Amino acid sequence: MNKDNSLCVKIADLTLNTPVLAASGTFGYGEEFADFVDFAKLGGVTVKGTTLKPRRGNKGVRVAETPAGMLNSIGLQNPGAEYFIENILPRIKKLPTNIIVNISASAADEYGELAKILDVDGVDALEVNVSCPNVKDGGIVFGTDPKALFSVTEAVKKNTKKPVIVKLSPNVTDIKITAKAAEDAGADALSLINTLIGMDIDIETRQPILGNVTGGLSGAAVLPVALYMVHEAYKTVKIPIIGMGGITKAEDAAKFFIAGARAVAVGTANFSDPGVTMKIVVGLQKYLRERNLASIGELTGTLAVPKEGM
Amino acid sequence: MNKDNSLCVKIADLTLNTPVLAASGTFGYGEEFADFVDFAKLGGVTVKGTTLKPRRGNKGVRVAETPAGMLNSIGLQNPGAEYFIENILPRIKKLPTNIIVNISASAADEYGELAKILDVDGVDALEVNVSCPNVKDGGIVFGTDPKALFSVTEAVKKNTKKPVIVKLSPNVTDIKITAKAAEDAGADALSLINTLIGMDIDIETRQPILGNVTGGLSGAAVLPVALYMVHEAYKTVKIPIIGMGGITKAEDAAKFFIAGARAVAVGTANFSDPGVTMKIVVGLQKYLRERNLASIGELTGTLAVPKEGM
Amino acid sequence: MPKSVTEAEVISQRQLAQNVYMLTVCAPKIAYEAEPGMFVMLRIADGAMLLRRPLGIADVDLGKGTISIIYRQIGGGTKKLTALTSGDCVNTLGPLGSSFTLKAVRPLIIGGGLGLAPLLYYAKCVEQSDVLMGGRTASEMFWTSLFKPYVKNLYVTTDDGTMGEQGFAIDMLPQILTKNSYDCLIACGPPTMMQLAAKIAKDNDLPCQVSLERRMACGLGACLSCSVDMADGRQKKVCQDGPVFWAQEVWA
Amino acid sequence: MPKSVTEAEVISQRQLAQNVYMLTVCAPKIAYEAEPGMFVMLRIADGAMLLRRPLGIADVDLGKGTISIIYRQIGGGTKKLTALTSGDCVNTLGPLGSSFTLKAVRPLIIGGGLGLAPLLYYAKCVEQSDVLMGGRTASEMFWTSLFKPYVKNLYVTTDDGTMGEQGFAIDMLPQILTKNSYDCLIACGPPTMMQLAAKIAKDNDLPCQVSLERRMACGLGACLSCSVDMADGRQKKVCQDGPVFWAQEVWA
Ligand SMILES: Cc1cc2nc3c(=O)[nH]c(=O)nc-3n(C[C@H](O)[C@H](O)[C@H](O)COP(=O)(O)OP(=O)(O)OC[C@H]3O[C@@H](n4cnc5c(N)ncnc54)[C@H](O)[C@@H]3O)c2cc1C
Ligand SMILES: Cc1cc2nc3c(=O)[nH]c(=O)nc-3n(C[C@H](O)[C@H](O)[C@H](O)COP(=O)(O)OP(=O)(O)OC[C@H]3O[C@@H](n4cnc5c(N)ncnc54)[C@H](O)[C@@H]3O)c2cc1C
Ligand SMILES: Cc1cc2nc3c(=O)[nH]c(=O)nc-3n(C[C@H](O)[C@H](O)[C@H](O)COP(=O)(O)O)c2cc1C
Ligand SMILES: Cc1cc2nc3c(=O)[nH]c(=O)nc-3n(C[C@H](O)[C@H](O)[C@H](O)COP(=O)(O)O)c2cc1C
Ligand code: FES
Ligand code: FES
Repeated sequence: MNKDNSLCVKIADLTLNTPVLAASGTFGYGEEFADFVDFAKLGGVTVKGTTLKPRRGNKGVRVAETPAGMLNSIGLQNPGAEYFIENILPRIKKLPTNIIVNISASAADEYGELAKILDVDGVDALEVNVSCPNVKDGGIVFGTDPKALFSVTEAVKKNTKKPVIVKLSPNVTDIKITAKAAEDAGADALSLINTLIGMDIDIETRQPILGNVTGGLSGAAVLPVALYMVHEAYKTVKIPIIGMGGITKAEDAAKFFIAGARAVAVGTANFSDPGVTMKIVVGLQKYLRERNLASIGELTGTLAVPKEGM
Repeated sequence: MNKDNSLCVKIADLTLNTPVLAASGTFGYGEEFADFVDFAKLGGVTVKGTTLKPRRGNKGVRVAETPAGMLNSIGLQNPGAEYFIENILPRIKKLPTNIIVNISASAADEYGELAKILDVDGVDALEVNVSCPNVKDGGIVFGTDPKALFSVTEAVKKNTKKPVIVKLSPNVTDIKITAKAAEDAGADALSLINTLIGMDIDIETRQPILGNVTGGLSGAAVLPVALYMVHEAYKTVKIPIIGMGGITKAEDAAKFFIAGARAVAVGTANFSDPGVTMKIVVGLQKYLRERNLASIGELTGTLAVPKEGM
Repeated sequence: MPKSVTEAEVISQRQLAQNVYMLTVCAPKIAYEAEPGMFVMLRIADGAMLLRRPLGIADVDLGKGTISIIYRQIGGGTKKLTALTSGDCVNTLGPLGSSFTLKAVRPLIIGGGLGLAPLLYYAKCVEQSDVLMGGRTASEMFWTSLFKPYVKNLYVTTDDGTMGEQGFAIDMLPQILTKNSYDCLIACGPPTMMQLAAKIAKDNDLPCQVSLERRMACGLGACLSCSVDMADGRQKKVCQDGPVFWAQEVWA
Repeated sequence: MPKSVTEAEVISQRQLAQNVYMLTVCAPKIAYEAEPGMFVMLRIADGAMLLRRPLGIADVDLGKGTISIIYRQIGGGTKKLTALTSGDCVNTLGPLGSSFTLKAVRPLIIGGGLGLAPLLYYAKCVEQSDVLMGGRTASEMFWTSLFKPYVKNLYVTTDDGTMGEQGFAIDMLPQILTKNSYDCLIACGPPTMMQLAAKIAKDNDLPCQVSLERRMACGLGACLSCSVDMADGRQKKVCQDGPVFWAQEVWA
């Protein structure tokens, strides 16, 4: 562990060595990045969306590049919770970082069941994905309907002793409503944003580029939207927020802290640079040092809004 | 006018020489681009959002660059409808293109009043902006609440003989609902998308970059979202759709037609290249020619979704 | 003033000081129309950045059809500009905006930092000007040799006293106004400097022009990014009504 | 196989044919670990494009610590790659993926188009291979001189008959298999060609390896962009489990 403690933060009962997490679906199970990261400097690895039963994901092309972003329609391909616990968790729980399991289901009680199964040693927290735009039953309805979101969160909370992070969808009219619903239902933290829904078209074949027609937009292109929503959520709830969406460098991460994030997660940027999380960690340490801030917590929510602002 | 008629389309009673419009707020009153465009090749100029009374717009910094996009918080600065009719319209109505007036108000009857005032010679259509994210009373509530949207559209329709285009906000959970509300209320066409809400932060001062804190995100970054929403709207309504959001070249425009647009509008790209609309016109003609399509209408809504798709 | 947009060939780029460069491009149409005080907007790295960057016209060579700009590498866009070398092309839009008055017979030019760039072309266009320039330190005052051929008297201040008088240019202004008689003050530089200059000009009954800066998107008067409030409450556009304004329009 | 990411200096870039280039970069760590069949992912224009582009390793010079790739300019990313010249740096991630078997004693290599690129390095690594290559026309068959130093027999087909036999490479395959005796078929090229090659190999009781392509985001097995269904229904990742697979794994 780096001796510099300035980046240490707590999310509920979870202690993060640094507030820089790897976002679900972009970092595999962590191991894939072993050649590029020092896990002790990573706040945690959020593993790929895990479901009760194994899932094959979507057919056809699954990723497309867009200006400063990308679309994905992986569709929650994963080997299922049991396989994960038996074959993957035993290996990765030895990594000197937190393992956060991102879970998806198609009904509140299924979420509960998943939470119970995953309430095992080695899992440090659950991230409830109520917002996967890429599968029909991937929870997007839970992510946009505050009542459904409430019951999903409640079901998960009831079935686990782990900290529960609820991951919000940006595809809503008012993020404050879903943020509040998750908090009211007992969520220990929020994470946002998941991907925006988008699509791309091949003008030669006139077919969608993605096999699943639509996909989730991520990457630098969405940063302004993510930052806005994190700030909205911060003004609405008291629980800690994990901010993400388009972070590619320490300066981007700093913006999320200022907007109200307690920690951040990096997704798409890992594809451009597999060591980017480490650079962000170093960059944040430098940022704090240069401004005489003792800890990253001092940055959270310090946006100085001029009086005339909203 | 170019002899090639392949690009001529109709939006309600409006005949467009080409299906390429200039988007509101990015093209002034048209005149500003006189050195760069042949108006006869432009489907129309959508003028800056116009209100009943003059408005000063927002204070402080009004634009910020983002990855492949920009944020703006102009805030509907405009001289008011009367000034427009007396001092600007007489000049621009002589341009050999359609003049579409983008209108904003803070109540349904105010929209109606505006529509009535603007029901004058030289105005070829009204675009009802129910989605300006940059002013408190800029209609964003009308853009996200289907009932309010219905009554605004109705009020405008009652007070004008001009074609009424309702401009939808992308900041909604389900664009199909607002699209349907506008159609049900009698809209002659839809245009979408307006800007996504976003923000940016100066990490030195920890202040928002924009004077108004938040702004509207536009440019290439948002194209995948816009394309998706246009396609959703196309599947939902029968009235013609004007697609926009991030179009920078003919290939982008072609995607919108395939997704279901009858015409397109170009906004932010005019800043990078003031002649971009003309290049798009030429590019579309070429695209049609190379594929032996007699008219752009043959492209609209021809997305070939593989059977397994949504 | 017909505006145009061209892929301008880079004739030369040379470093004038740390982080300051002079870029000369071939753009005859713009060169023909350009008046001192106007600016161009350059597209960065062939569109890698969405917004063009506004930069004052620092020189025009009518015969060669070239224009020059002098800029400071301050952020990502200007950083990318430094990579341009002769033979490259840079998409250039202009000339834009309003110009300094050429009716002045004996103007005093006052400038600070990169504000001196458009003033250089102005100095070249008028017969008998003096210039008062301020900078932080001697190494930044490459400006003196640029202005020397065009001006009668050259007054220099530096914050650290390594060249000319120590202090701010504005501090020297009253004194210079008593030494010679001018019919106009032409200012471009930091906002406070311009505002103080305007005040001193007013106190001395001298007409004064200033050149304002705002973030810009279109540069054509279309987007209202660059709105500025005038003293009488009206709103003007820096890109179209400015950048050059009469000081009394801006500050009462 | 430790993977690494380095700012690799471009040693040379040379055009081999219309739109086809060979790029050699210095990346010793990658060169040391690379096995034939593996690939690298290049970051385009210093991150101007979000996704890296996967490209097969076409040659390795252990002594110099360089790797070479051969690519076709097909879209925006490869277009930007053509701008690289010696002295530039290109961010390179690798080596990635699985490799062709080096246990074969007398393999027949079959390739088409840019599929020949990784096969070139394979040919260099095995003692006694033959190669059967197909292309559209003679001018695209610069490959012959590249392979000649490394292979025993070289069979060529072109669609238009301007070099070698007229027709598709795959049409010649059965005939070549009767002429010599091979212990393995190694294929890389258009999917249909590989699938047909696999079928013919099976009919001839020859083991066969193929190299698959999928759109990739991470190249590390993390994102599941490159999922491919195996004959038995399992799902594998082209970037990690492949790109090289035994043909019978892929097609029953
Ligand atoms: C009319 C006018 C004339 C100018 N003339 C000169 C000149 O002759 N020499 C010179 O060095 N600089 C000049 N500037 C300032 C110059 O435009 C900025 O320094 C430059 O845009 C910064 O770009 P960047 O990408 O390097 O910096 P960044 O900070 O990375 O730019 C970020 C964004 O802010 C905008 N921006 C930042 N600063 C300014 C600014 N001061 N004015 C307008 N937009 C800004 C940029 O357009 C961009 O969108 C002028 C500005 C204006 C408005
Ligand atoms: C393992 C592997 C090895 C390869 N080796 C070679 C090689 O040695 N030589 C060579 O010329 N080409 C090779 N390719 C194909 C090469 O990656 C694509 O031609 C290239 O990515 C196209 O990029 P572009 O920007 O020019 O095209 P664009 O079409 O503009 O690319 C758009 C997007 O599609 C993706 N993409 C497009 N085609 C492919 C493809 N076939 N595979 C994966 N992603 C694709 C790109 O990554 C990008 O995200 C290989 C591909 C894979 C998967
Ligand atoms: C390829 C890919 C797969 C993803 N899979 C998941 C997932 O399984 N579960 C989930 O909650 N989010 C998933 N996401 C969303 C990311 O975790 C993250 O919320 C989003 O991409 C925004 O962050 P970014 O812009 O840094 O990537 C995925 C994103 C990508 C790009
Ligand atoms: C500077 C600016 C000002 C705008 N002003 C308006 C406006 O007054 N009324 C309106 O309906 N839309 C306005 N818009 C939105 C555009 O018309 C358009 O819907 C949006 O920018 C998406 O298209 P684009 O990505 O091509 O710019 C504005 C956009 C920009 C960038
Ligand atoms: S920059 Fe667009 S109006 Fe001035
Ligand atoms: S490309 Fe990411 S798993 Fe293969």
